Amino acid sequence: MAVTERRAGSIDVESVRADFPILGRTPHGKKLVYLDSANTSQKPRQVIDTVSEYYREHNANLYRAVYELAEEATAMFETARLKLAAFIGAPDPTTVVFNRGTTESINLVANGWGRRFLKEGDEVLLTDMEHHSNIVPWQLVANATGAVLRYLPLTEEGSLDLTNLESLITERTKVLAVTGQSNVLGTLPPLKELASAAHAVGAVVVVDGAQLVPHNPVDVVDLGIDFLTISGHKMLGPTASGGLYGRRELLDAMDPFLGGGEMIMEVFPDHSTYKEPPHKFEAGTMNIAQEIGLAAAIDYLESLGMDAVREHEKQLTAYAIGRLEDAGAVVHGPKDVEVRGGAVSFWYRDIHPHDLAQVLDQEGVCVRASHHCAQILMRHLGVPATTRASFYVYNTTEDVDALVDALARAEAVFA
Amino acid sequence: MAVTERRAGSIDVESVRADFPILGRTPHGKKLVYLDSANTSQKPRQVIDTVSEYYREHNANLYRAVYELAEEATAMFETARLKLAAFIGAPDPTTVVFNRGTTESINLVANGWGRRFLKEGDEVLLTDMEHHSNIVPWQLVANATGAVLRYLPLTEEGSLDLTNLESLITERTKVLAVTGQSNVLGTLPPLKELASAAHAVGAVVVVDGAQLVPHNPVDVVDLGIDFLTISGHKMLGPTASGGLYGRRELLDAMDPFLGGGEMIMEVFPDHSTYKEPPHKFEAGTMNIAQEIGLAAAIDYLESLGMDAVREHEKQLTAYAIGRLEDAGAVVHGPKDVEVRGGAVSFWYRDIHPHDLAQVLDQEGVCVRASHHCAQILMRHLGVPATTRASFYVYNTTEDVDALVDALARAEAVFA
Amino acid sequence: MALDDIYKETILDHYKNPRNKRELPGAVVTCTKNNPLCGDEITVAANLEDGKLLEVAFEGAGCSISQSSASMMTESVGGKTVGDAMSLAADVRGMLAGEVEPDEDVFGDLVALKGVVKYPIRIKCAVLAWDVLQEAVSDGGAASGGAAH
Amino acid sequence: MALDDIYKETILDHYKNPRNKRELPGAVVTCTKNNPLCGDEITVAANLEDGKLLEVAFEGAGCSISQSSASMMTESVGGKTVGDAMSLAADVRGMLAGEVEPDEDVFGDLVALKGVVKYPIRIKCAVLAWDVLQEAVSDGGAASGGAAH
Ligand SMILES: Cc1ncc(COP(=O)(O)O)c(C=O)c1O
Ligand SMILES: Cc1ncc(COP(=O)(O)O)c(C=O)c1O
Repeated sequence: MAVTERRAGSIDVESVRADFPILGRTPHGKKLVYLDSANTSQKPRQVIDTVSEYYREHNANLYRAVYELAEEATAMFETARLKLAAFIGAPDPTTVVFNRGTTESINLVANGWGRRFLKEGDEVLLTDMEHHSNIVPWQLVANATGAVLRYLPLTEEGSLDLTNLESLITERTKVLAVTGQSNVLGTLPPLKELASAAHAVGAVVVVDGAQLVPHNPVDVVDLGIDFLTISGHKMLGPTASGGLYGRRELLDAMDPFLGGGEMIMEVFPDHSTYKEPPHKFEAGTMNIAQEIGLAAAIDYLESLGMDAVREHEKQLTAYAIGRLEDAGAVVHGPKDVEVRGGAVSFWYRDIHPHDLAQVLDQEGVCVRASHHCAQILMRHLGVPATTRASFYVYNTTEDVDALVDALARAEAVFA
Repeated sequence: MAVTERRAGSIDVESVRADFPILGRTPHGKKLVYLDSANTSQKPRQVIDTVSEYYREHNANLYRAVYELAEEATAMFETARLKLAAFIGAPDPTTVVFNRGTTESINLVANGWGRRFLKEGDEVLLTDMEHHSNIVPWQLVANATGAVLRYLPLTEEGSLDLTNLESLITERTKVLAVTGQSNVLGTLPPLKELASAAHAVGAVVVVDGAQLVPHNPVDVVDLGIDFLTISGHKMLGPTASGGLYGRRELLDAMDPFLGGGEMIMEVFPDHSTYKEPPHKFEAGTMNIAQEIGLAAAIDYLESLGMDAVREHEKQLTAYAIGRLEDAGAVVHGPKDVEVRGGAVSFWYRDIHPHDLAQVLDQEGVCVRASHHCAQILMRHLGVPATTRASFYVYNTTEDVDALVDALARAEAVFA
Repeated sequence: MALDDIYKETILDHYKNPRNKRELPGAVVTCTKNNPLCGDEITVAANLEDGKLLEVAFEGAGCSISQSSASMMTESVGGKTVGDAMSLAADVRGMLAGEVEPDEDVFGDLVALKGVVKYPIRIKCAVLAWDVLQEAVSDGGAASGGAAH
Repeated sequence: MALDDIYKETILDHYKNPRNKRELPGAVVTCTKNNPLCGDEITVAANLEDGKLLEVAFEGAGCSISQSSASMMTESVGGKTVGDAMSLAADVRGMLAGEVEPDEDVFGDLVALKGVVKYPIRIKCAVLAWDVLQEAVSDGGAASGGAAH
């Protein structure tokens, strides 16, 4: 492809790529074509170096220690909270709880809010395209409380089917938990519309932001949602970074989840009193270096601009869908890049996704062949698994070309 | 002090110190004297570089991806599990669950085992010197199940008072949860004796290993305990690293805790089936880089030898207790270094610990002045807080001397 | 690691032209298992006489490794006693774990699966057919489902 | 940051020689609060007449910052109307948050607390006495306990 086309969106991809040391790897002697960012993103040196520097210069445990290192570590950690809050449009930083990511966050809400407020017969409304991390915690809490899970169906194309929304969102609905962007289909559900429908019946709206937050400008106030989960490792941050946004009234009202040091005010033999949010939900020694690394990732994304990130991915996704379909692949999910993000699942000439991915690996092309932790969706699609290519700031149309070339190689092997 | 005295135990402390970049810091223009390792340890370059290298060369999500990076990351993560298992004497690596550390681990046991097996009137036996992380999760589960918490008392000196053990460990006792080493007093409870007393009544033995594992050779089989928690950040590893050892039969029998991706076999709309341990307890994207960093920390500790680590701290602790008492400080906890580790809490001439720590900070001496997440113990000691110096592999008798010199300065300010 | 470590001609041949892939109506033993993590599914059906596996057939869907392994299996255990078939199953597992060096005379085409040892996550695909066979003969065919672990 | 940023002579003087540190039997308002995270505890007692704080005394234990702040507080609010005392309390909080530049004439000794702003975790110590005073006068002394947040 021509160089001009590589500079999709307004991101200078070549200079971005220079920031990612791993892109210098040459698996099987080939240039690394990393198309698995929906799984986990790569990290720029700015993030890697921030983590190292934290350990080399500032490492100490947080809060109540009165020496300089501890004050520095605390200030860096709390600055990370301010950054993450600003990044998702949360005006009050005390509404951002740090933890390992989306899975831990949904478990926190399901336990802290769900076990406290759900009762027998209450309904939790999910969708047929949720990730297991937005299903299993609700199953566990439903089991404990007698609440019932229901699922919003999908259209043929892989969007939410809202035609019968009124019959599914009812007075019994206490929680609507929905993905902000499908990790399989790329689908971007209409969150504002869903949130107002849910609020109309008094339900709480939990958005799985694992894929939404890394790839789109997000404003929790504008979206009008109650909870949003954030996986730092999918947005250039370290593994084990991330958090949960929750409206302050809800964080105040719900129970703590993990108990332990630093989340308490006073401990007596038979009971304890807790700190205010966010500390109420941050027990024990936290993922200090990781959240500080996440702050560097946020700086990086903001220096690119989230609008530009989204635009870049839109262009790549459109290009990829076009080339894949030309090559004879069946692309799942909506085709219009205005209503979808850059996770592109496809089925190629009846070659099993595992075989396909294995051949692609030999060409240096990393894609994921899997049920993508979405078995309910796989049953809807009628496939055991899909092959998924997913994009981020460091990907180029050349990467898409490499993918399509590798598909031809796979066909040669399996035809 | 003479150089020969600095080489306490058989550790070559000068060469160890050269591995810790942070020791080059000079807070307030003074040499850094870091005496807060019971809070969190510093990290050697071997650990810092392993984490960076992981991100620079191998970063990918685990398990089912079929490309080379993912295979490397998976192999490194599972090798870390083998190392941690071997480090604590666990013959079967599937008995080691990875997570953020002791707080998460105790919550896992209290919820996964406790909510499943505790019933109204059952007793959970703790001790008066537990860290809040080994109290609050039990309070939450007691609240949910109707179980009752009881506490083993302490002797005047700060050891466990076992004289009435029979009246406290009874048929009603279902869990004994005890620290392996007190983070305030240094006390090393007689774990083998306690475990066999608890097993005699059929109770499960949970050991809070936050302080035990970093500072002592540990063998879970020899100790005869059922669960052991590990905080990686206290043993030279990254923040957010660590795990839980559990006997396999117990891990099999208990419920999962966090639900989500990667811990399931099959997900249906209303229920799921789970993987076998340890994966049953590892939901969502894990702390990959952190556990790989912890493996490097274990390599480092093993290259020193845990016997040598313990010996080094014994010598430093004995030296510190002697010098502190000579300086007029009242040292809490046992004085005999055979039955205590290197966390030395003291009270100095009625100067409030916060004031003391603040003055010490000006001298570059980092100690912790706090209730150390042990308010029940503070009430037993009759103090609002203590000042604590704690040691690790990089500390020297010179560090102790610097502490004692700084105390004199504090006296000058507050006398 | 070259691609033909894993996709040897023999494997592709069995995948594209599976042997004994058919229904076996009225079979004495039959068992189905799936690997939900991969989406592979295999049914094995066989007739038994005097402790010998007479006809062995399979049906299923999945990746080339799982399906070719099933095809090779039906060829290699047909005519064997149950005991011999189980001991071959153990050896195949051993080979896939990198612990058994396959004897070409005994293994025949199955040697082609040896390359899978280098691809840890594909080993379960290769083993599935053997799991199904084992369960089919061990419970006399009573079981007909269940997820492989 | 030098040590005398925080441990100014004035502070050490109030700590070592606390003013108005005594019981006030029969006081009109009295309130006790502790900061469980620090172990600081302060009781404030006062007599009120015509909306004015007549006598203001304290008791308690804790670090030099919490105790000297209490001592200085008793001196500075004694004789003031409740309204004026509360507005001084707000200014002290503002100074400790780094938002209010203290007017030396109004603040007097209290200016010495300004250095605490650089030590975030000590700010709560400095504020405790003012929290207690505020609660004491706001509920007319009915409250006599509770942990400060
Ligand atoms: C004895 C003890 N238990 C539990 C903890 C909590 O460990 P973590 O903060 O690593 O979860 C600590 C450390 O603060 C400790 O010293
Ligand atoms: C939509 C979605 N939800 C949840 C998750 C789980 O996130 P994490 O693994 O960061 O907990 C993922 C990522 O795998 C995802 O894509």
